[in-house]
Amino acid sequence: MHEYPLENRFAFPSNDAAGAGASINLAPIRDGFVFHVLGDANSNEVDLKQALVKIAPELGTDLRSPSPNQWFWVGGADVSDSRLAEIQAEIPEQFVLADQTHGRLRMVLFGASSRSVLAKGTMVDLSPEMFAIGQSTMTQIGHIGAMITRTADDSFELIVLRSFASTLWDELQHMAAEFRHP
Amino acid sequence: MTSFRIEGGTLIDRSDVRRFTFNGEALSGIGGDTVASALLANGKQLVGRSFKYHRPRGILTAGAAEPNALLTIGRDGRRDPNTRATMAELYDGLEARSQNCWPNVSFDIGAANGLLGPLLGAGFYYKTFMWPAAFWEKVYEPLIRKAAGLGRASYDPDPGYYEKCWAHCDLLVIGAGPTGLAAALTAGRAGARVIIADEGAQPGGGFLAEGSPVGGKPADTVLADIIGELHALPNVEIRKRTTVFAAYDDQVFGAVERVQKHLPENEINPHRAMERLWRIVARQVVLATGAEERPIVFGGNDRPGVMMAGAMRTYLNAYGVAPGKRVALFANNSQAYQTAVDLEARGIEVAAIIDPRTCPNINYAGKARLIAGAMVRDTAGRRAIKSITVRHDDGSDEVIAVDALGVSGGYSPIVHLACHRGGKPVWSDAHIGFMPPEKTDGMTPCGAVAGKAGIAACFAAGGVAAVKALAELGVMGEAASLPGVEQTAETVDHIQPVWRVASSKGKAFVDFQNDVAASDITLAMREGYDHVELAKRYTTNGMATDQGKTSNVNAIGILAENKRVSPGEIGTTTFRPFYTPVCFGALVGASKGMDFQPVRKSPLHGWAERHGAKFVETGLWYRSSWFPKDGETFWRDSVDREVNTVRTKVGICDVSTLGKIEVFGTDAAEFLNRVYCNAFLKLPVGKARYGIMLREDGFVYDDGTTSCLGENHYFMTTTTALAAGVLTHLEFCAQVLWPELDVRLASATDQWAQMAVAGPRSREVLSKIIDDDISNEAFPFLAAREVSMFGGRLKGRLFRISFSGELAYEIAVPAGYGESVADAVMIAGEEFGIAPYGTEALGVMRIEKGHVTHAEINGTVTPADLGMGRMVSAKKDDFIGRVMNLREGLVDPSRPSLVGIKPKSPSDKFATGSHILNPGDDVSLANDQGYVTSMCHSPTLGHPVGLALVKNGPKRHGEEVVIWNGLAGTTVTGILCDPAFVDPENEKLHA
Amino acid sequence: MRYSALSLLGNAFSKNKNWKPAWRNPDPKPHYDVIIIGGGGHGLATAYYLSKVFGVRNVAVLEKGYLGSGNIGRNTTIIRSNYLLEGNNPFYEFSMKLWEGLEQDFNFNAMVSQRGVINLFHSDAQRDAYTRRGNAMRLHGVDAELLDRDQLREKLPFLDYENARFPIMGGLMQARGGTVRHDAVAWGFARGADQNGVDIIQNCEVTGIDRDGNQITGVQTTRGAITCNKLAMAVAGSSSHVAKMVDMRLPIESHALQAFVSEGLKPFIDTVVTFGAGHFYVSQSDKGGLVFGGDIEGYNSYAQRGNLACVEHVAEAGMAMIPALSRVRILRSWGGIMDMSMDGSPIMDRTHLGNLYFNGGWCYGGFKATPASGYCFAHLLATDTPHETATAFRMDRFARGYLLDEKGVGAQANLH
Amino acid sequence: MSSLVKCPHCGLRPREEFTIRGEVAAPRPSAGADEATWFDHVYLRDNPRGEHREYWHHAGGCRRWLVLSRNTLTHETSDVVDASTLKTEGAR
Repeated sequence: MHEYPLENRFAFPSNDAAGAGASINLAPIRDGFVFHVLGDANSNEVDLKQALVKIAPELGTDLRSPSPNQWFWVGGADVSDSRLAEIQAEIPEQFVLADQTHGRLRMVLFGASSRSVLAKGTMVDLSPEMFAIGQSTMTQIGHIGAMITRTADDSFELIVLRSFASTLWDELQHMAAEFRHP
Repeated sequence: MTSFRIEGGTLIDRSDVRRFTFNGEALSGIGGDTVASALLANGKQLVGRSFKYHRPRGILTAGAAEPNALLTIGRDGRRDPNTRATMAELYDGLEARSQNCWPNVSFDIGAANGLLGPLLGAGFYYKTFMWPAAFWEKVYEPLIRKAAGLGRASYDPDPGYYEKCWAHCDLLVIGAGPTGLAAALTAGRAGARVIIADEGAQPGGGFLAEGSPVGGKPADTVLADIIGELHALPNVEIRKRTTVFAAYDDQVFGAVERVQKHLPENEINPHRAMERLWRIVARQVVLATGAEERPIVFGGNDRPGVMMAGAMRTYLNAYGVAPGKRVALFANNSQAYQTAVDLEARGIEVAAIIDPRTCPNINYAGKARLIAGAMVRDTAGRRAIKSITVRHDDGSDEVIAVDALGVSGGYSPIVHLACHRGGKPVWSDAHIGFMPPEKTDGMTPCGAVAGKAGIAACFAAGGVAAVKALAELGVMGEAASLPGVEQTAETVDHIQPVWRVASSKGKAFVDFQNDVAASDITLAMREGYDHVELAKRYTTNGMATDQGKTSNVNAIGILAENKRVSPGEIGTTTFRPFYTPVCFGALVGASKGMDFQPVRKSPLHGWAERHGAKFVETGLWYRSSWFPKDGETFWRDSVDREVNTVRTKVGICDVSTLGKIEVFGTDAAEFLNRVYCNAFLKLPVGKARYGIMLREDGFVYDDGTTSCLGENHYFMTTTTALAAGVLTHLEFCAQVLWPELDVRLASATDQWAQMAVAGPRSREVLSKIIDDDISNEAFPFLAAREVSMFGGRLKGRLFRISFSGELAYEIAVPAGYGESVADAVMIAGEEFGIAPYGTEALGVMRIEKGHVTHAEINGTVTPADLGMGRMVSAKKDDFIGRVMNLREGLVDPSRPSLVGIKPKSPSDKFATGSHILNPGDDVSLANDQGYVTSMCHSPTLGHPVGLALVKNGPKRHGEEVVIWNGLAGTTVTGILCDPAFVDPENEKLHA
Repeated sequence: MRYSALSLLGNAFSKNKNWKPAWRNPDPKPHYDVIIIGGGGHGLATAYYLSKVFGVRNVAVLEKGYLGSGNIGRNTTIIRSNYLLEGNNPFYEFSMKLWEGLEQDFNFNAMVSQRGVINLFHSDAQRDAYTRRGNAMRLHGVDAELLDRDQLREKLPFLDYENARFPIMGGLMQARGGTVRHDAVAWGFARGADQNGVDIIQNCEVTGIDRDGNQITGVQTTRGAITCNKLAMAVAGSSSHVAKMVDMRLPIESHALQAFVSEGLKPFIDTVVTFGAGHFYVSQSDKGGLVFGGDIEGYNSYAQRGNLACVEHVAEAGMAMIPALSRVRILRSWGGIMDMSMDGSPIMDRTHLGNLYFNGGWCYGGFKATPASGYCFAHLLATDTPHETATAFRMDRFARGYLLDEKGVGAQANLH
Repeated sequence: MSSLVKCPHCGLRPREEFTIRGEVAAPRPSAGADEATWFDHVYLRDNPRGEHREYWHHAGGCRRWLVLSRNTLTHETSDVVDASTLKTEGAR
């Protein structure tokens, strides 16, 4: 059989992050998984977390809920097809799990100006007292839908549909430019 | 410096000399100047010409209300027409030009219109220019259009960068004068999130124009202390150069910040916005917008050198500019006397104060001669004022030589933002002005906009208002106070309304920019246009770029006087956004040019690029439309080759943009059965089915295939165009119509790279990379399941479906692997002559096969119209669209229905969008038989083929018709036929 | 008083003091043959043609505000007859023909300016749809031309051809389309109707409709009760509200549409242009302002105002079409209320109450229809049969399934 | 609320994130209902001047269908609920 090279190509352009100490940085998250968990009408996050801890303790329980009874389960580990199939088989009946690792890409925007940059796109009030660390929400950044999660003081993870990823990347670079070239 | 620049000036920095040109003349000003203050400092009183009569005009105000001094500033893509000189900050190298005058502002031919004044009264154009009929467009209108308009807009693209932002606050303070600053200070000290916005270059408002000490300290020192404290508060944001231009529902305010408009080109940071649109979400608002001083309507009141009394103070105290050397004042209120005090303090002669009140109650102790009970009835001077004529109370006239006249007719609260959401302002006889509406939810008008006067009273009011607003938010605050200022009992300024000077000689203007005189308003009334809105529309009063800021209340006063009623009974016209004009650039932000809409890229975009694809915009997507090879110069060359390749060998096409939806849940089958008009309940695992979705009104919405991948798991594909729409529709069905069903929908469009591999050799190609058995027996037409690929290295989903009509598959793999898999297919297919094909070839093949797309599914067709009437289940008792699909008009046998169409002579061409007529019929809409929905050249058959919706079409196969294209001037004889031009028996499909 | 160059000159000499009111300001009489509710464009045009063409002169037009205070005074002034469907096209062409002779007919210069209307297209599918439409127009004898990119570039060199996100491929032009000074249309019809004896009664709001079984007997108003033989509704925007007085529900939702004008500019664009890749259309008024608009707000509204999101949306589309708009300043926005019907086309019919007649559902296309709407409604009122160009505007077409859906978006009002 | 909507799941959000469908019409008729009942459901609207209930879809957020109780004259919203509660709670 012919040896076909297989490569998981990345949808973001190469990273042109600013130097250390810059007030704004944008970095893609290359590794890991995004699983879309869909629960039935009676499902809840506590049950889901318990189940995930049991089934896949190695993957963590980092959950972001875009909608009632739905979660994006994300993590930094790479999960094989067979491992995914095992998890899908073991997850309690009230949940189903769809792989979105390729469909939804993650990046991190961080630095002192991160809120000012995001305010150019989203109406959501991201001020520290209104949007706590760990909180996440689906919103629109300009014309593009994205999920914003606050991961640290001045650090926000963005999850975006793959097809929009390069456009959002470019737009964020434009929005951040004034802080890189003051 | 010129002789009009005097000492002082809170806003200017004399060490910073700035050069600029005005109509080509080199002049200089200083940092902090507006163009208006710099022009005045240079002795330039005549700066523009009016709209209709081209009368010479000067600078009337020192702010946003300026109706006269409109200049074109900058050049090429940075040219700003109609810029108010009173708001434009002077920068080094600024170029300003007068508008609406030819050959120049001092000598303007258009001024001849003034001689025709009586002919050009209000509404004259409605009464003439009607004969002969054709002359309006050909003669009159071009002349009028050429004469009308003010500045000339550039056709060059603007090199500036713009952006938009959201902002949130507990308290938005609009206006940073004494009132607003007190409110911001109060709320800031209480810990609330505060945004205070002001249109000026610096915050301060009334402080900046104040010539007298405040609480024993100079006004600018007091101001500096306040600003210093506000800057130190981390919860307070001061936005200068920021105009809050509109109030929208739910406490959303539009504001525009002129971030870099005050900078010369070489200092503009290209990464920073020129202007920035703010969308401010405020929990509470303090409206501290102040009041606009009103002109008085008297003969010759538009002559350069006539200026608002308050503006004179601003030029004196903020810019160190003298409005003249011998000044008179014409005022009906006591506040205006402060101008005389300040002028005299700077050693400028005040020749006279003309006050229509017979016993003005004032405590003015200056040197100027006070003429009580008198009016100014006329002015003289060719290009600027030389003298005024005063009519005394005994009826005698006196001419007084002056080179400037300050006017004050009272104060109009700037209530715009309080009225944008529908509130009507309320007339106050005490204030002689329209006050903010009584009900302004979440907004507290205070200070001058609420009728207060003077720094002390306004500052106190601002603090009180902020305390009240904070209380609404459950925050305690204490009103800020000015050190050393004692609250005195409020004194009421008795203003005597003067809507027009009855003894006026010559034209007395109400709306300066639109040249509306008092006589025009009276004429409108006489002709029946007596409602304030009709008067506005008939005379154009208040419709100029200043939106009547200085003219509307006077017009209302004149209407009221004529009708002998209170101005309150006349009412105002509607206050509408925007408070001051906002440029497109700011409202558009970065969404321009290529960034107008986001680009969506398929996971195979890079692969297609490497194969030289030409892309086409499809919604937000770019899709590969054809793949030219060397030597192919015309798109058809490539498309024909691609079609032939697929029909005889094998091709690969990117179909990743199709909508893909994972449908889960124990009721998923029941759900699908209800949203499709055909049956889905018994679709077995491992099978795909073509489905038609109707709207509830019975017409076809979308089509696609849905595959059963497992118990309670389906995979739906939709058309590219309706991917978002179908998901939204399904969510409506699942959440609203049938929330009791367990169905869960996940959009999976972006997860999968999907490619069609089509052609007689497609199975052989795929067999090389797919581990499973995909023989016809093991994987027949409409099979659909997960497969192992590349020796177990990758899993994909394989569907045996065909849009082209050939033996074909669609293979879906995780998007990141899309390019690798497409490359692998190309390698595997090399020995069979594989080629990539694009949407054009796909389109040709589907027409040849008689498959429909949204060219046919245009929202007005039923399944029966498309020849798929039998798919509509008669057994299911409920599905979306079932009942409305049965309406008389939807089952009418004469409805246009799908047919194939081809030219009688194979060499004849025809176009999509051509209509179908019966041979011999007259060309008329009544004889219209239908139209061509799609057509292409069929490389398979060697002639054009098309699809059409034709009345009774399916019964007319073989009939000759006329394919009529009146737009192109062509008619072709066509033959109606079966829409399946290729393989009508579906043998290839099942091979 | 007839308007002419001579009357203008004569009055100029007498300092314009002898002009007479353009219309009377009568008190309502107790009874009229026909009462028209709504003193906007359509109501006034109906009264004008009733009195002029059909000889029905005992007519009152009841207007709750000032005459022309509805959509006739807040639209973007465009006239065109570039319709696709057989039920629409002849009607709008009839309207266009009436526009072409209107000013001489009612002796009032409404500045009918046939400067051309161009609809841009940006894809093969749009071009095909415009080809179909243009050919439908041609079939009915209406002028239509399909312009390619080069022809377009000659007419409108400042559009964004090169760098547009959705490149412009061409346009469908109707040269006879154009603009009309909107207020003047109301005033011209009002003055004409008044001269024929019609009573135009302003500040007279209808508060109730009196009926005797299935027969309308008259109306209650803020200026008293008035009886009539026939009652006609021409209150687009508020149709559902008035219909509710006789317990009628309609296939209509009311939606707000914003319109905009820029600061006055020297001649910038000399035709009407409609963008095909976003919601934007523009023309330039004789006064110099760019008059433009976009899409409705999307939610039901009776408030004549819109929101910022829609403003931005319109501005974005505008600049995508004409990049040079960047520094053009928008002066004012305003709003009107549209009768959005469930198939995007108007309704003009006798109702189930035999002497109540309905005219509405004009969506945002009512202005261009004003003269034909008035003429055809007058025809219906006077003869009880629909005018030959307005036979498709029946009320029962929704129930029977004979929709007039130009866009093909179905029974959702805000999509039309 | 016509500038901002308080989504019960996501909080205060701008108009731009929503797609609006229109009036909450008479409930979807049962399968056996006659054509007239269906016609009423699909085509006829109360379209009141005042309090009104309508469907908004939070397309740019949680993708839930909401029912707004909103005043068409003042644009004030008095209530926002997830649309699924209409049926589950038997409202209207």
